[in-house]
Amino acid sequence: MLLACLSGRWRASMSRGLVVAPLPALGAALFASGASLKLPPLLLGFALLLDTPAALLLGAASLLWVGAGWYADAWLRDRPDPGRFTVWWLLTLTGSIGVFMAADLAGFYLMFTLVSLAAYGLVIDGGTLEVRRIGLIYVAFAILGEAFLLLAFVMLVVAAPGVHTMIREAVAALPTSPLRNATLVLLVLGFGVKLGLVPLQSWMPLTYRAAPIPAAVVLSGAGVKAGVVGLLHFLPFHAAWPGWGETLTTIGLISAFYGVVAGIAQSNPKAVLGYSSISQMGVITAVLGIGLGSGNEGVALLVACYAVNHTLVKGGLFVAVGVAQADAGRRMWSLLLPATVLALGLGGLPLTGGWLAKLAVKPVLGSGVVGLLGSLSSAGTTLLMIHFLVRLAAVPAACPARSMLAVLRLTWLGLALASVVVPWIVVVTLLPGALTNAVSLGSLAEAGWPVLVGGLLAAALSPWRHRMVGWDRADAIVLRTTDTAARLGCEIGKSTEKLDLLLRRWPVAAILLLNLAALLAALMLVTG
Amino acid sequence: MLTGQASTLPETNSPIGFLLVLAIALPAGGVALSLLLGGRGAQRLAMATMPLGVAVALVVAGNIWRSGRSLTYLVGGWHPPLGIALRADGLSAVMLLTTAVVIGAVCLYARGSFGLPAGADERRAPLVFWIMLMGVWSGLNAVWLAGDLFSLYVALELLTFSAVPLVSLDGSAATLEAALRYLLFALIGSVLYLLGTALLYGGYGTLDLVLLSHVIKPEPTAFIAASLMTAGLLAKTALFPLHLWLPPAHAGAPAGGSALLSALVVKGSFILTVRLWFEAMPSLLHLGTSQLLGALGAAAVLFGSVLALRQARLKLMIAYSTIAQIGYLFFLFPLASAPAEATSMFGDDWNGIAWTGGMMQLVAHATAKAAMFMAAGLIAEALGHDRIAEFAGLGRALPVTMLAFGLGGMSLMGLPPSGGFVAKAMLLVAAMAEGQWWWAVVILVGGLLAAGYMFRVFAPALAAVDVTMRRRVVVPQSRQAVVLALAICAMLLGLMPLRPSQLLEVGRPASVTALTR
Amino acid sequence: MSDAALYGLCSAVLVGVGLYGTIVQPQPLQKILAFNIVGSGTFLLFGVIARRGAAADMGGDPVPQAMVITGLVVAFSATALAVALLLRLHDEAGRADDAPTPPATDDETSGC
Amino acid sequence: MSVGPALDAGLALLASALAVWVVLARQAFGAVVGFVAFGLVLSLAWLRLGAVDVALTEAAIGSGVTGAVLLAAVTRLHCARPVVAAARCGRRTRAISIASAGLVSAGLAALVLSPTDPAPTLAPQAAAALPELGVGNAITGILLAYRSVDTLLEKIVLLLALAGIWSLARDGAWGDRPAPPGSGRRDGTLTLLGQVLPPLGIVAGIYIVWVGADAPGGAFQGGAILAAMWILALMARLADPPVVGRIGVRLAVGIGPIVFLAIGFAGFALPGGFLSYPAGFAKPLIIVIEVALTFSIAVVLGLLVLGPSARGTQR
Repeated sequence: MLLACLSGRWRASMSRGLVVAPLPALGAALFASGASLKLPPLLLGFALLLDTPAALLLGAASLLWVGAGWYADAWLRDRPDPGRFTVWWLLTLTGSIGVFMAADLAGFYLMFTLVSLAAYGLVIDGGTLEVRRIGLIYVAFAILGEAFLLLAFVMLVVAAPGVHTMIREAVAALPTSPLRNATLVLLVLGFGVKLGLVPLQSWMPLTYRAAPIPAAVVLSGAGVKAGVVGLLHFLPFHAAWPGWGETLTTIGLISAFYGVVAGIAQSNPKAVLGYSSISQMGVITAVLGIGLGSGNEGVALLVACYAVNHTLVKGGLFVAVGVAQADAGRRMWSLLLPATVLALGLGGLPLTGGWLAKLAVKPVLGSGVVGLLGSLSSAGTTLLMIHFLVRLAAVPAACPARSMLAVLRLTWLGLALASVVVPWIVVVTLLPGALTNAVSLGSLAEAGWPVLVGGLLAAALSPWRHRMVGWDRADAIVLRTTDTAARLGCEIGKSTEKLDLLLRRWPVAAILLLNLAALLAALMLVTG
Repeated sequence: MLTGQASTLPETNSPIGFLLVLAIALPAGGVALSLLLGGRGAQRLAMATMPLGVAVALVVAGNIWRSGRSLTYLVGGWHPPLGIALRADGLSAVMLLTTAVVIGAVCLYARGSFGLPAGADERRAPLVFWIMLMGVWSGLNAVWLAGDLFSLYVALELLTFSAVPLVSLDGSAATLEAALRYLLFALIGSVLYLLGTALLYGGYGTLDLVLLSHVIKPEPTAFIAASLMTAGLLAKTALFPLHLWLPPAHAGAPAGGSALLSALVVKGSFILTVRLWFEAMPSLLHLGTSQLLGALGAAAVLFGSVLALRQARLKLMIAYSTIAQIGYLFFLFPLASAPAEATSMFGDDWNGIAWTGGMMQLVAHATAKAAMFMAAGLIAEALGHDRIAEFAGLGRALPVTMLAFGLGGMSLMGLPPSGGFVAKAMLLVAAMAEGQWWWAVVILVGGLLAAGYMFRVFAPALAAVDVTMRRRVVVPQSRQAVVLALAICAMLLGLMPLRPSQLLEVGRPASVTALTR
Repeated sequence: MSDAALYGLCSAVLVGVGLYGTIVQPQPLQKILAFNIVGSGTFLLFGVIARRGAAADMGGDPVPQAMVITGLVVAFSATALAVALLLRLHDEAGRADDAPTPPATDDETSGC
Repeated sequence: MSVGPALDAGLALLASALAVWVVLARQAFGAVVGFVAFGLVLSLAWLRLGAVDVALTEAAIGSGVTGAVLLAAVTRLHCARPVVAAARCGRRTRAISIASAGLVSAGLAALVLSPTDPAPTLAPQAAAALPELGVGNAITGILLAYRSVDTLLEKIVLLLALAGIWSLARDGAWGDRPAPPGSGRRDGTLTLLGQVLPPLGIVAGIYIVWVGADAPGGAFQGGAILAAMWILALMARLADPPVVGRIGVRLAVGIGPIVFLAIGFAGFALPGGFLSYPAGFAKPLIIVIEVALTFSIAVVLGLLVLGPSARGTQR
């Protein structure tokens, strides 16, 4: 399947291929979902494997890629240099699709790198200085995550028999590894960067704000899920890890609330969506943490359902921003109405995909403190989404070509539809039990109250909204920190240069040469 | 056995051992004949020697791989210690192949810069370039194959004498000074090495690597000899802090020459260091010495990378990156010599993995760096300068070259699926498994810094600019293709990491394996 | 003290003196001279070792002696190449002197 | 043998003192003169160490030809004003340098004073194999048979050094004559020397090669003496430097190594393989190689002294 993707990648040297390229992956997701599919090892020693949760994620992601590809195709038509964007797009696509299917460590790492680093090319397409600076921040975070993961993978390999290791075998050997704790910390850190978990979240809103909309669509919807699938595949759910689970849950919940609180202070709808992603990924992490704490392997499927919804909704909402920017406000209702459904769905509005998603994870969260906090986060999400809708309505519009507008609308409506329908299909086929329980009045009410609370809060807070905007300075702090870091780096560089000038003076180097010999001899005389 | 007296080994010539002689003598004869024929003859000779040399390397490597046994050839039928044996183990085979591939690529590439049109008079730079190319080749092959420390001394000098004129080929004051500095520092290195050789002969009566390994004892003679030789070799390898000569020399040479110097020449003295410690005197490689060599390597990685980040000129950046990449090689010493108690925790052949990883790093760096220097040469030809800040739009002007440069850079950064990734991953794994995590941290940070300096080139080169770049010269596609092919070699290494490791295991020093048991 | 030990000490002195010269001599020509002194000391060490190995009616072990002959030729080639480089460098730098801008700082000799 | 130890001590002291003089001399010219003297003292030391072959080589190459190169350089550098005001090292650097170099010396001295006993030697083995070759001089046997690879590689080193020096010619002068050695003035003494010495020297050089198979002497020593004679003649302006681009010169340069290699390759036909000699023909072959090598060595050494081609030296 990956090969099909790759060949699709080459065929699609024109941007028109953007729509077609993810289709094989979508096919793979449809036909292989529900059952594991193991391909024989290819020549690289790479192996592919698609289990159900990954298949769900893959399906949703490829659906989004199709839609976004259509969008990007139209968007690229009036751009001066479409080829470059297309290449980055296809590279990111390959990574994004591949990461769900890679079964061995090297393959996974390759795909993860691809989806993280190739996305840089998408982010900086705007080309202004500010955007490039943000692109740098993105890359810095991405590479930091890569480094954590690489170390973690190395530890996994060390602990597992043989050098070329399947992810499953490596994870199975993890509980007995002497490096277990370090490995787990590094895994969480590495994937945490991708998921935007607090305190590694800063890149996310900045990047989404700066990236062109098609790029933001795929990054927020599909790209981030590389982190989800990473946690799903790499955390050892086959055993119970109480301490670890609680820690992870705490981190997740902090992220969930941080995203809300910081998000409502944003005025740019794309940034609001970025913070919302932080919040949503926090919820997913919290659920995974509970699963990890109790050794519940079933949690993977539930999280996947949740993530499917997020993929489509978040992608859809970014398209909505695009539509709002493009449309001069004449037919706002066709935008705002579905957008409202989608946005509130994210908060768990009954009968939407988001409601189903919340249903799926509800039993895991339970009814204790964590459950309450989960519901509160739903309320928060609703609040944030209402804020988003307000900001969306206020987006100033440009005047693009008519054809593009049409494509945009179609993409938008298609994704909106998909985000409602797909979760239903998924839940009906995979979790019928959850559904029958859910369609009772009580549970409807239970799911509904956070939405209501969120709505009320939004209404209550609306008079102060203007003052809240700009309250959160996190991104400014990040920018300032990067400046400081750059200055510090500059200083280090300068002093290294000075050292180099010193070391490259003849007498210094010659003296060092002789003393190196003396030191070696002395070491041997002492220890030998 | 008499104390300190080496007896002969029951060695016989391998059936295709004569190929080892050819590997050295073909390019050596090329040097003599090139000088004789002159003009276009030198170039034709190089072009004719190239496929022969590649074939010899292939047959030798193939034979070693299939039979799983090292090759030996006793020159003139004389047994060591009186005579000299040429020996090819898996490491030699890998190095022979790498040398052949890189030199082949440089030959094809250099036809563009040093090719003479038919009927043209002999000119200085082309003749010297082709002669020195043959010289480098024969010197390297002699280093990979010779089994005698004094022959190795002559081989190293051969290498230096062919490398220095390459540096100052353009005859400007700056490159002349770089060449002079390189020559003088390398000479001090040689003389220290020679001192050590004298001491070893005085102590043990042989300079044959294998015989020496049987009789050497941990005693002051061996200690002082080893440290003098090591210091001398490190000076020639330009390991931090002995790198004073490398940046101006490697940046000043013509692109093809820089590729040879950076990719291959510095590796000659490195491999000799490895053979010295792991083969001739494994009993001397203790914790202190191996950690010291590793620490110098780590310092080189950090220092070279930071400086590479700060260079304004592309060739200097690549030169500093060479300093950093050489540093990685020295992780071999602490990681492939870990004592048994350190490796037992995870029960695997971690020393062997580090050994393979180190050698993979060497090969990956050789191919990637040669490709990068040649790509930089093409860029400089096309633009008339190599100032990184003025690279805007280069990706559009020279897409194939930039692709090659990028693939090479991926290997330096250690991104999958490059050869550099496999090498660094193996070193990382070994470092973690042996509990020497500090090397792992350096490897990672080095990778980040490498990403930084590669990014500095690519950010402007790939930036969308409206002005189309003004090119001074149109670079022919064929030369770009050669560079790309070499960069793809660096990639392919990553795609089949198992193969070279099997080859490398043939004749691997017993010390590497023995320590793990 | 045997002649071997005496010349052995002499070789150690030559090596040390020569190394000192290569470090501190600012002029390349004198660096080359100092290098030759180190080389002579090294060769003398071979000679001492050869002398100690005198056997089979030979005044010394011929193997190190043969190595010295090879080494001397290599050292001479090195000297000739280094001197030629130095002379050409002087030519080039002398030319640059005539130009209005001063030559690039020559950190070969810019001292300690 | 009461004179012996005193002589040895004197030579060792003299050599050390000259070395110190060379290193500390402020004037390059004095240093070079000191170095030539140092080389002559060392040749005597080599004689005392029982290494006649080395003594010959040291006198011819280590002192003679090297001295010629250095003197020529000093003359030329003396005319040119120093490019850079050479900063001398500070006192601290000197102290550290003395300490570092002293460490190396101390290590060597310690080893020299505690030799391995019995000292390892290959002399018996070298002697035992000589009859097979038919040559009487063990050093010739080592250089051209046992360790012939070294010699071969070293020939290539010479060629590379020559090509390297030639590469320093200016593009316009490529293939032309090198500048003649010496000050350029016609000097009565030099002319006389140039007329008298070369015939003697050439005879001596050829003799040294001829006896080299059995008695001390050989290709390098002979070649170096021949080269010295040639240079002397050039200095006296009795001959012109050759046009190095000419095929004849190239042939003279390359013939030695090529004959050596060719005979080496012919060895593949024999059981011993590369660079082995057929029984009974070892000595003639070795002499053929020696003669070819001597010729090439003389030419190459001479050309190395002459340096790169220079423009405007043609008459």
